[in-house]
Amino acid sequence: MTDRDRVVETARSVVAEHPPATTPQRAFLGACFDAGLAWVHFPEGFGGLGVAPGLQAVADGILQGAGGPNPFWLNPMGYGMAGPTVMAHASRELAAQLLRPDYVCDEIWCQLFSEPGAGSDLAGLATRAVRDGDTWVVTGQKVWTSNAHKARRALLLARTDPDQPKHRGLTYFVLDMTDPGVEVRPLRQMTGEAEFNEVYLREARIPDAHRLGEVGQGWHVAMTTLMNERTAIGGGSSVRGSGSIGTALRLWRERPDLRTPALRERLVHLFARADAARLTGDRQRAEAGERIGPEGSIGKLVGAELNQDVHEWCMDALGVEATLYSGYEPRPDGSPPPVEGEDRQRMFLRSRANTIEGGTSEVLRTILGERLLGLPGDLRADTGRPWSEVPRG
Amino acid sequence: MTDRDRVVETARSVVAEHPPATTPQRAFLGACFDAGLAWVHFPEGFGGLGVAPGLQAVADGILQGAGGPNPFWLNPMGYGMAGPTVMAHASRELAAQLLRPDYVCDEIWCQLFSEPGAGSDLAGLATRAVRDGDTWVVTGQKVWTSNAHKARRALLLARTDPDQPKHRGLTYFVLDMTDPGVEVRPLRQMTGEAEFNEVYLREARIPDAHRLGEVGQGWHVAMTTLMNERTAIGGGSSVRGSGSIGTALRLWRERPDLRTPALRERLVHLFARADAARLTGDRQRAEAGERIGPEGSIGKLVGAELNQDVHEWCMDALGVEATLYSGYEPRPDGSPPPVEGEDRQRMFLRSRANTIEGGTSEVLRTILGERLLGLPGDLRADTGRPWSEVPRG
Amino acid sequence: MVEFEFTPEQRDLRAVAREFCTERFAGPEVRRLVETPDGFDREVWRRLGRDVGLLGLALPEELGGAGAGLVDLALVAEEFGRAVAPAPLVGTVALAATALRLAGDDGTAEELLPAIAEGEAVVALAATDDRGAWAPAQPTVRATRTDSGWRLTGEQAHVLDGAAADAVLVLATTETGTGLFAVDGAADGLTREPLSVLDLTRRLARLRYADVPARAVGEPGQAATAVAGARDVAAVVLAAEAVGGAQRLLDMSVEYARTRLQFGRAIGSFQAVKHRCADMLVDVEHARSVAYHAAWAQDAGTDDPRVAADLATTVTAEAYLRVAKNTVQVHGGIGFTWEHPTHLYYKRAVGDAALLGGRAAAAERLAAAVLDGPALGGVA
Amino acid sequence: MVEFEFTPEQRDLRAVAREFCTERFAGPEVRRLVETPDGFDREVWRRLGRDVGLLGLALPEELGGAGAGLVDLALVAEEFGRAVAPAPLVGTVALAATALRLAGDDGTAEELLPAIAEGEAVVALAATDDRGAWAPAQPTVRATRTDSGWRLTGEQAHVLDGAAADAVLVLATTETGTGLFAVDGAADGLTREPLSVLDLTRRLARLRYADVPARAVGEPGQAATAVAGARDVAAVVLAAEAVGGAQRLLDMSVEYARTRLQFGRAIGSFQAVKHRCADMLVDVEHARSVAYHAAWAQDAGTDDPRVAADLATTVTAEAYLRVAKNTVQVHGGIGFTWEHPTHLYYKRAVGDAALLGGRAAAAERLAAAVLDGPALGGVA
Repeated sequence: MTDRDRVVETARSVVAEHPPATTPQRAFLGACFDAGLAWVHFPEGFGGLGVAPGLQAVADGILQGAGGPNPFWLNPMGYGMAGPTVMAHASRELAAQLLRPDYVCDEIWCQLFSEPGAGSDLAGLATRAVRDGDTWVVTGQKVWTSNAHKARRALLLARTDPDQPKHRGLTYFVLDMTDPGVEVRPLRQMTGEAEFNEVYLREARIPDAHRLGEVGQGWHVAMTTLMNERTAIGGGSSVRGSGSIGTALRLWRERPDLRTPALRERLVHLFARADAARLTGDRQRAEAGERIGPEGSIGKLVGAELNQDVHEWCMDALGVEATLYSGYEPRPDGSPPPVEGEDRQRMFLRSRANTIEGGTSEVLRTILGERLLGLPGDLRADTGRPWSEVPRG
Repeated sequence: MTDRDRVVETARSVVAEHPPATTPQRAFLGACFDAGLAWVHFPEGFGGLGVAPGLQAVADGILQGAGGPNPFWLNPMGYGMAGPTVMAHASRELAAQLLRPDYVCDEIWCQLFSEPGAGSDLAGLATRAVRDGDTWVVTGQKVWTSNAHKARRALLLARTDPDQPKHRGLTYFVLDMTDPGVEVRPLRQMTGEAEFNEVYLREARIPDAHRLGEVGQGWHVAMTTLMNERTAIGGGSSVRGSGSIGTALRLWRERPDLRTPALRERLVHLFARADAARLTGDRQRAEAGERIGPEGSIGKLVGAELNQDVHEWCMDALGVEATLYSGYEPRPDGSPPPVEGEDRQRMFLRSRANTIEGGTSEVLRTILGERLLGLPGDLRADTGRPWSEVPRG
Repeated sequence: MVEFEFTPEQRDLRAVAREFCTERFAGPEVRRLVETPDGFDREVWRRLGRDVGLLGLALPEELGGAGAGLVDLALVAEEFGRAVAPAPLVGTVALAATALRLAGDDGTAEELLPAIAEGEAVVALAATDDRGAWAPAQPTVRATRTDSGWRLTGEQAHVLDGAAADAVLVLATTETGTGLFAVDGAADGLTREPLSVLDLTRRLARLRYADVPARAVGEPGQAATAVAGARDVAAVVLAAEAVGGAQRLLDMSVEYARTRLQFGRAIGSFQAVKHRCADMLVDVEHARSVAYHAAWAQDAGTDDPRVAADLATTVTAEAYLRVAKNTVQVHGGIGFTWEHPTHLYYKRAVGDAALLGGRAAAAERLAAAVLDGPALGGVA
Repeated sequence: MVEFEFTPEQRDLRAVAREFCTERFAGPEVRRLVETPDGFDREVWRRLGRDVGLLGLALPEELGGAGAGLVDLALVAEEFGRAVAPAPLVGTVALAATALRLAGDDGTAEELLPAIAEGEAVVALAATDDRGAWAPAQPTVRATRTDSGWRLTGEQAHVLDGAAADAVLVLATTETGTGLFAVDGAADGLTREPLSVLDLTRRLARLRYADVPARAVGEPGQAATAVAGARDVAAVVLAAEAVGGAQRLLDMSVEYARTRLQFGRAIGSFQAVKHRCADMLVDVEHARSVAYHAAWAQDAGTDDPRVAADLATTVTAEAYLRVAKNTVQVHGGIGFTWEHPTHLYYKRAVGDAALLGGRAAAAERLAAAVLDGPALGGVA
């Protein structure tokens, strides 16, 4: 029996024994995990079957095709980033403890990387972790944290040695968000709602057993997480006309009264760009297998700028209606008010962050230039200098 | 009598005594020079009247309004750049010797600044000038020289001390282009013709008396020349619809068969940009008087990119006709073949150089960012190091 | 009047306006005002009119104004724009006052214009249809003459300052054509629904007229001219506001790029940021030139005023939008937050681009003038 | 056939094509060829057909071809494009051979296609009108049936490879509609005027027919289909050539940016240059995706072939132009010289954008398909 057959058979029997329609979500996900369909390339007993990562799509096709939930949407940081990072860098005991609650969504995860003083320059972060026997004491401020208010656990990158050059003094931890030293504050954005949080850490404590990787190896561990993030953001869809361009195409179809030759001309070129981006994602996946390397940054870069251009087109098309807004007051859970149809003005405002979040377009262009094209690095003010001596602000 | 009245009266009497229609060009220009109307702000006896530079436009209005020649078009480097540089930095004797032949176009000038290895980084140039008693011996290669094949004299920037940091080891000279050590080769460009030259200097000799400014002060002197160049290039016209946008507007008017809504939309936005640039030039002149500082770089930057966009529009409008060309074979004088109407394909190809010549758009954006906005400089690999130790290639 | 040369008096005027805006429209105050129902402060508005005298600048002296021109008003507007000041400058001073001035009705003008100049009256020009389209050929409000005077029935959307206005100047259809009518803000039968707007610094309302008593303003034939003239003035005011706003964003971006350190150096030392700021500078300079030019074109006839106004709208709207987008990008995440002022400017730029028919319509009129008609002065 | 997955045979084919182009279309050779009257080398063309077997790739085996698909031809075209090879690939192999294949005339096909595959016959498809417009509804050449067979009269402009062709396939008007006719290149009454072209690697000619003897090819009803099908194939070939050309320009730019020093450092270490190269990479990658997709769409039906072809034209034309412009800018002055290869690619990109109706027409057809019609598969 091939690995593929094994995945297919396993998925079919999970679906047969736990019909998604009648099985509670948690029970269904638990059955998937126990059957090794959570992350199929993980070892058996850790939610996997030890097969190629490309077969995850086969499993998902069957599970979600039968109506099963999508764990990425339920717990994006937990499924997409924490899982692979924990598997790669945690001890077996810690992985055994964390992976199942992650996958079945008992524990929502968030990521504590960015700081007010460390945006593009993530490795320059200042949150300090100081060892105190078998625990670490963490103090600092994190920002741009999605789901922090719902999260039980966090992926945390902190500085353990300020006297090393910046990349070398970092260590990676799993933080318990219920620790009394953790305070989460919503961060209201220009759309009105609070999708992100600020997280203040005041002597939060982490057992050394919850460290991932060696002390000082945090940057290396973080790269596992970030590569998964950019691929997830930029991966795009292989369905023509999905995503933001679909929003524009629907507006064009639904509102003949708004059409002008100039809008038509712009829209067909936006469509061409979107379709070229979509096909590029397909081609990259066909050429590289499921794991996309730095070339995945192309999709993130293009997707972000395309989203912005598409939503600008929608606003121009809406004309005077573009001046209306569904409301800036965030609801108690931080989410926007419900509207009929598509809230294009809000999507438009929201798209402004696309070229900043998950790697600014400037950083991505540098990655493309240096890692894919082999162009030389910029002159640097910080290389080789102890982090504590590099100017910050 | 005000200075303005004096300029007006002088110009009127030159025109009355030497009617441009019947006076040979050389004689007319000679009369202008002797009357102090060549560069009105120069001292008397040197082609000027010692009045404000803004009054040159008053003189030119009368002289050229009466049909007199435009010395800037006849000898651009000589009139626009050499004159002011010579006046500012040459000895009185040398100035007295050079200015009149310059203005009356007995002596055409060219500029020997750029080199194959020194483009954006002009101050990195490698042409060496070595002192030999009362003369300098110059060896090196220059490039992008307009009119070198017609020029009697050149503005030359050469390195006299390789052990100084690059800006400090340069000296500025006036070179006699008939020196046997000077070889001029036409440089064919993508349009087919050879508008520029390469100039090879092999132990060309220059008397020390033809040095402008002190030894090692060449960069400072060159700034006089370059500021005049960028202002001249970017100054633009204050006539609506002149320049490249006029070429596009004429095409639109003359060829109704080519019109489409998409071309119309693009053209009106190009027109708006061109008119905004034109008005910005007018406003800068009104605010700053005739001397425009680094803000003149705005006009050069915008004009170059606008030219390219306008000529692309023309090519798109021409459709299949854009695939034709009036010929790549240069005529003996290096100029293109004559065509009926406007040679838009050639203008299109030629515009490709606009964002390179006279300061690349990259350099200009850096000037705007640093000199006008006060942003900090880039990290540098060459500051403070002897020129001879800075990597080149 | 030499184009682009301000008189010393105009420079003083700018200083007065800037000082007032700095004091009264500081960032925290603007953020407070945008969360209030009216969106502006009546008392501040009164002070602007009565004490500082900025609201009647462009009105004739005999009607309580200063008799100055649009260049002066544009200078004030630029300072308002710099502060992204929430106040009915465009709706009342530019649109309503101009329409009143041009409507050919001395009585109404004498009644309302001095009150506008004093900051006592907020007046809206309701010249949209029921979907918000500007200056419709067929207004969706109908005016009927009854024994007790004119009565209005119908609906209008996207009326600038329509909810707060003490009086509304309504473009309505009559049996003999289109006319302007004055309605009291508290009139019976008038309901005003504030719209939920993207740009909280400019409030829009939907007005419903159910047999509302109204007074005819001027001759019917004048209405279209008055509304078009009001738009031309408002286009200049909007353009000047955009210049001030864009300049302020550029200043903020440069300051941030100079002081924000990443990778051990100021981010403004990176070419990606520096060149972005250079592009913003070009946009601001172009915007300034066309906005001032449009003001001078109306005051001094240096150009066809309508062409100059449409040019100003086309160039400034795009420049403001682009500068605002670049400002968010230069600031990174912080520029996306509610607490940071950038979003107020960004939304202002987005909203302005759709006002008075919008920038697409301005570009279309410009195209008609430059490309379709006989050659413009100087245009080959 | 999984989209975007090349077989080992296809990889070998690419290697063969690249080796041939590297050997036969090196820079100095291309510069020599573009200054010759025909613009290409007959002997090299024969070798391509007879010895290397690249010209009959997409033709049926029974007609001397390899029976492979458009994906294979696209791979070869990409390598031709990388070398900016001056050769009648588009005119003869893509346009004329496809039209012959689709015209429904076995006799003519059996006569000409094997000769095309062998590199013996250069055939042009003359499907323009007398102003160069592609595939006119009313062709400007008239075909008349006489006792001694068909005769052609009229004129066509911008015929690709029209001057060098051994035979010309002419789109002409007949009494019963539009038809295709084969004309011998040396026929009496045919005059061929080479046009002075911008892109010297693709030659265009004006053909004048004065009572020229011709042979009807296929049924009149088939002509439009044959020409449209030829265009779809040629669009893919042009797109693939653009991919190769753009990739070569990017490679050159990166190499130059890595090695050219200014200010004591490689210019590619500056963000302005580095980010420009990154944008070029995006353009190349997008171009590659749509070009391959268009080939697969025709071979494997992964998409509507015409939509895929128009998408490919729209995206690759713009990408190639932009990459070429950026290449000049990265190289600075040297990239503007005649001696440097960049201008050959730049002019190729400019010329391609106007061929076969041009990129504007492709975008228009794409808009009609995506925006005007019923929703495309997957398009909401």
